[in-house]
Amino acid sequence: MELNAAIETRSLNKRFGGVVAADNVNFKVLSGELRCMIGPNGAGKSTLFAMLCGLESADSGQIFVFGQDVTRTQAFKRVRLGVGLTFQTNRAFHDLSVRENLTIPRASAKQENMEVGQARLAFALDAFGLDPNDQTKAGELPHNQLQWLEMAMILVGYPNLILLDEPTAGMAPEETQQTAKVLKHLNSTGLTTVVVEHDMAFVKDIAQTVTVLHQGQVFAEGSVAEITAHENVRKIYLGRA
Amino acid sequence: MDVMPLVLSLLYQFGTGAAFLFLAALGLVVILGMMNIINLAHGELMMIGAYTATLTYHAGVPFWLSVILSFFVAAAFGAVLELLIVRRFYGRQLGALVVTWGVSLVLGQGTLLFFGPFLPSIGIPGGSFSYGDFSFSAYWLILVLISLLLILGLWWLYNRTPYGLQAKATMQNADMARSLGVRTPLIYTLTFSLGAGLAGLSGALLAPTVTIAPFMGQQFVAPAFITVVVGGSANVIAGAVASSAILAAVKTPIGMAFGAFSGTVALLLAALIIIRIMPNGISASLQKYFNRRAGGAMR
Amino acid sequence: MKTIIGLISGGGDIGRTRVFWIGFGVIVLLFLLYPTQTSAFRVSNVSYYLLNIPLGLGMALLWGYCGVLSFGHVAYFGIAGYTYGVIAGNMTENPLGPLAGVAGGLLASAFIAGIFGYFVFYARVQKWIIPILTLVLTLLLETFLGQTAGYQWRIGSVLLGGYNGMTGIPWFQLGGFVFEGYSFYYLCLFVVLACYFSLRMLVNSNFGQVIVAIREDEVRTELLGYDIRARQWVVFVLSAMLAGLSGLLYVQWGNYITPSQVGLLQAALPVIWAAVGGTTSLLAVVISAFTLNWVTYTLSSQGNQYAMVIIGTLLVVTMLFFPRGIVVMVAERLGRLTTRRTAPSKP
Amino acid sequence: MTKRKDITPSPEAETKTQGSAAEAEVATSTGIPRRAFMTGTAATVTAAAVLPNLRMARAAETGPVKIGHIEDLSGNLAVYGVQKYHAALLAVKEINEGKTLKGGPVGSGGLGSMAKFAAAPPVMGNGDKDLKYVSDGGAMTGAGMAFVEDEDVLVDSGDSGLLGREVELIAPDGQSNNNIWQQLTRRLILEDKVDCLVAGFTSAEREAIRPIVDQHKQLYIYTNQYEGGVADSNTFCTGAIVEQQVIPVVDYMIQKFGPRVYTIAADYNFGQLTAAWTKAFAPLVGGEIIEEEFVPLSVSDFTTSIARIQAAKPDWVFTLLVGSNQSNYYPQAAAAGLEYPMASTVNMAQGYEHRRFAPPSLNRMYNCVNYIEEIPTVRNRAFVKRWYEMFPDDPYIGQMAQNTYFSIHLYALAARLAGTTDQETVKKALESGLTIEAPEGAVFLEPSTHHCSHYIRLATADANHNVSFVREWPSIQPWWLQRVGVNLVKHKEYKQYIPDEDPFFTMFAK
Repeated sequence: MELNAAIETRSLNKRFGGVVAADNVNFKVLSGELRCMIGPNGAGKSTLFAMLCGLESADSGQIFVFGQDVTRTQAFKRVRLGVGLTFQTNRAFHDLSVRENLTIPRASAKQENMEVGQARLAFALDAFGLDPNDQTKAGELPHNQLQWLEMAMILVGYPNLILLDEPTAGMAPEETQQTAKVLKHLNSTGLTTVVVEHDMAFVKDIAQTVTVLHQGQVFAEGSVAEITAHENVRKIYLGRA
Repeated sequence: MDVMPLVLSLLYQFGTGAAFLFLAALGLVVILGMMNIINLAHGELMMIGAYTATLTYHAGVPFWLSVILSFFVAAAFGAVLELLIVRRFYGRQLGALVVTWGVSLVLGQGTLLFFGPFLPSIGIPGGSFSYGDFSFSAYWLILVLISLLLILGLWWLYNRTPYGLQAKATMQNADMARSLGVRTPLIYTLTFSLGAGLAGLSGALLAPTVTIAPFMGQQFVAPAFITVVVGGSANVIAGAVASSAILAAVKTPIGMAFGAFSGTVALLLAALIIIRIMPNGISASLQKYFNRRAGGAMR
Repeated sequence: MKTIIGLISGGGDIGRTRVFWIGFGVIVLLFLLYPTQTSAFRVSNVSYYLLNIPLGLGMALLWGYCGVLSFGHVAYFGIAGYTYGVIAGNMTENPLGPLAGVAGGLLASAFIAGIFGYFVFYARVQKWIIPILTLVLTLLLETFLGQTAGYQWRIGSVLLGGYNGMTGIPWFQLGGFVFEGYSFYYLCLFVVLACYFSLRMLVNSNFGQVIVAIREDEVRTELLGYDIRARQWVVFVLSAMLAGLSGLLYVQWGNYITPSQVGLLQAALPVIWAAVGGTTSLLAVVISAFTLNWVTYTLSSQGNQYAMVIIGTLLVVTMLFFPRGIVVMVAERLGRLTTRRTAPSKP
Repeated sequence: MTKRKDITPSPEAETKTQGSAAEAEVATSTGIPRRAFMTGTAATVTAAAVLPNLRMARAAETGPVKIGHIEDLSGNLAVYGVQKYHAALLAVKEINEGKTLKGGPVGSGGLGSMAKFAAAPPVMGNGDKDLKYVSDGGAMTGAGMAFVEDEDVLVDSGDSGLLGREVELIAPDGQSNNNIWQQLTRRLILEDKVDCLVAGFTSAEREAIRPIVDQHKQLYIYTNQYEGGVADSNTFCTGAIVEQQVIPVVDYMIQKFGPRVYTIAADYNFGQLTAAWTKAFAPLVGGEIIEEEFVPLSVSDFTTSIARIQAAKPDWVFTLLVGSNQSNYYPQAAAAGLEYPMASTVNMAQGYEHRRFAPPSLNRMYNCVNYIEEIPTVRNRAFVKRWYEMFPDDPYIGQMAQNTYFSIHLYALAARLAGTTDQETVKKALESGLTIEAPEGAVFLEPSTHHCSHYIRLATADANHNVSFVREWPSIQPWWLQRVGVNLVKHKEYKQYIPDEDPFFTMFAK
């Protein structure tokens, strides 16, 4: 195992009933990388995320986060290693105020990242136009702000690694661009970022490396150019997108 | 004492114990297991069944006919309950729990005020037969048989009939089912009404063995919930069958050796431990086990 | 001091305006003066309404703020009551006996709740199963206590008493001062106010915000790095101790407890108080617990057979038309009226 | 109340009370710290009670005589409570109509009891000379009732109401809930200030209210049959107790069916204690308890118990089952073909199971009772007739209903004897050796223990649930409390004795 891997999985398997969600997945993201993950619906992207952060347990295989074997570690302990995750469907606390949404994560913030973390948070809040003292209910925010709020929430914990499940879903083009800008900036400060995305324009905009999942397997991996050129990828995925 | 009669007696006790749990849980299997409604008025639905059977029986209706009648009366009551109250609590499990508790208070005390503290009992039909030192009630054997038939019937209903398939689809994803043209409100009403009817049916079936009183339902509530919860919702019917069998298997020998109280305690402790080990119930664990075996075979 | 005031008047409960606090003060004053205006019998009755409030508050904290419904919190009520009876009953010659009984009762309910909570929360049992499991626990306790009628069930010089219950439980005393009659009333009032203010501070603290977050979305909260199991466990134990506190006051009030105190009917009461008042507000539950106890007590001491029908109907109506609780929804309506009226005067 | 040591009264507490010797007595013997009793009300009541000129002190001797009556009119125990309530109504109506049951301070035995007597006197001595021995003369000894049965025992009292005052019954509903029992007791004592409290079905209810009764020195009559042992200066127990019911039936059953007894009992005080009595007594008459099983009150499925009984093969089964859940034992046992004879002290005469359950569930059931509606005596038939004239729709008149009925008449008798309703004086009158002619027969209130002798009958039900009587004991004394040395006339006490305190319960056990 290389020391600078932020995430590494070895032979990860997971089945739901008769459906194979992860089939011998070996997946690695280096520290500081900005990785995109694509694949058709049901390819196993969300399941992989769920297993990475500990919401689902793997049937077999191992998961390492920053060099530590976390295969049997509880989800909240993985978060304390510096992992943040947003969900495919927005899960900010809709009935609580923006202010509360942004104060609740504070007590579990990873203190050694405080300096850089504060800077990242300040940048994101500013770029997203979120006021940390806003008393309006999160559920009353427009959709894009709600998405941004959830991203800001995980930044309050000063993470080293963020996993974003379709962060731009439902956003207007200019909002997507703004998101891309923020993600690229955060990554430039050394924040390892993994994004699941359908929007190929967005992927092309931000990604250095792209992983393609298909039927629970890592189907292909490479630069944006390589992947877009890949014959089979076009067939299974891009052709339909 | 010969061993054979003792073994037979234990088997008989096991069968009746399991049948009791299964019958107590029968309506709840549908309402809690499938619809996810925590129905604390379950006992009162059984009480309605038992009251219907008792009143019609004493009015001269043959026993088995009065049992069937009580299914329909309880089902009709269930439909009304669903339309008026339960309907507004889908997806709000704890709300449903509290509101059904309120319903059960009103039904219990209301029955007391209306019918008084007791109804005359129904004599247990069927005679008894003996083997060795032990004698057995024929009626309980009939109940075991009926339980088996009901299991088969439920399985058939939910796997082989259009209603069953539509109901399964609705419970799993109501929006999707609606978009496929299923009339989901009707399905909800029908399913709740079926659950209520089954509760009434088991209330009527158990009526000869219990005192017919307004609060008679309370004695079934705890066993029913334990059976369904231990069974789990991955496959409710199989789960309820497995859990009533396991719980009866724990209760019978301990109760025989140390008395009824120890048997009850053993049952409750077994339930707690099973839930600690298998938070999603026996059926989920069984399913997982079979999946893993199936997965192993495929590889 | 400022932080304490800030915590008390934070956004975790209804009632934050000056008018509210003045009204609150007036009501507390009325309660303080009440014994001078009425008979010992009435004062004893009001003590009873008051002593149930901590149990309701525990239910509000656990259910309303943390989203975990326990249908068997009376188990901890009973455990504390019985433990107090055993300890204080064995130490009648020692003036510290009742104090030891109180400590023992609270510890016992915390201990049992701790073990049970460990089983439930650390197994990540599905949320809807918890009410059923707690109900099973309290029924188990009732069955156990009910069969302790035999004389082998003697702890020291105190008989558990089975279904007949435990009798002759001593009053609470501090030093040489015995709390009974009027002084017991003031003890109850003090305990209720202390519980209410401490809980208001708790729900406005960071811990309180996190438990609300757990209620809103367990997974999201866990993925913000919080061990939700530990926090749910802490809240569970805390609310069990509140229930225990009510149990302690109860046995001191009537000098008596029976297994039916942990039975099915009693188990439902705190849930009803919380649901009718509105689970998401401590004050609402205080009000509804007091009022409902008053109503049922008055109905029942007139020998009214319809008490249960009335309570049941009230519960159904509340759940149908006031899903967030009568007191909470009325308070919101009032709040809207007052803000509308005061809004123009603000710049 | 259990054995407790008490706190020595502190001096400042002493000064607070208005010097009441009686109160110190209460405190030292109840075990509740004495300061506990010093509410203002308690102190005044006690002070009034010990004043010599109490008739003057009590200005309230006008207006109606208030009898407080708590029974369960709803909830699980309503089937018994409603009967008792009706009994109280009937008794109060009769008192107000100037009627009373015969009786008075005539001592044990009453108007008559079953006796053996010589039909003709023996001749003393040989001829008329030597009086040293009794001759073999006289006729065979006969047995029979030593009195001519009266047409009715209800006679004119010569009083209008009670002491010229009307009797008022205040009867709230206990709702089968012990908390409510406590509330109602406080209300009746403190708000309504009743002159006499008649209340209680289960022992749990009695034990719930007894501390309150003692705190306020309220005259209290408990009319239920129960496990025995209450020695309380304020409490009078008019129901039959274990030594009056269990011992006769166990004796009879062992002689008739054999020595091997299986006890199945409700798992609470009553069941536990009655089982303990059975266990202690059976060896004395050659019996043996082969197994004891205690069943929680919530259990209603008896399959396992039935199998255990079959495995144990007893000669007869002693069923001490209580409550509606446990009544299911009888039909279940009958359906399972269990044909052992059964004995009990609680069924039929209380909850009329032989009328409620389809025959032959209670076939071969032997029940030892002090009253059952089917008693064929003239006085009982008259009582039953009076009852159904007033309550034509009632299903049954139970044992406890009869107890409540005669207890209220007994109270009236005592109050007339005392000439006042002052509670302390009436208590003393009740301790004067009163007999009352109840529908069951003569009942004697034994002064030293505050319990009653009863006319005990062994009733049995056949396959069609017809009741017949197989044996009668015209007067069985409550003797156990005397055995352990209770004398409430001389020494005030406020506790319940338990079998543990008497070696009797282990003496003969093997």
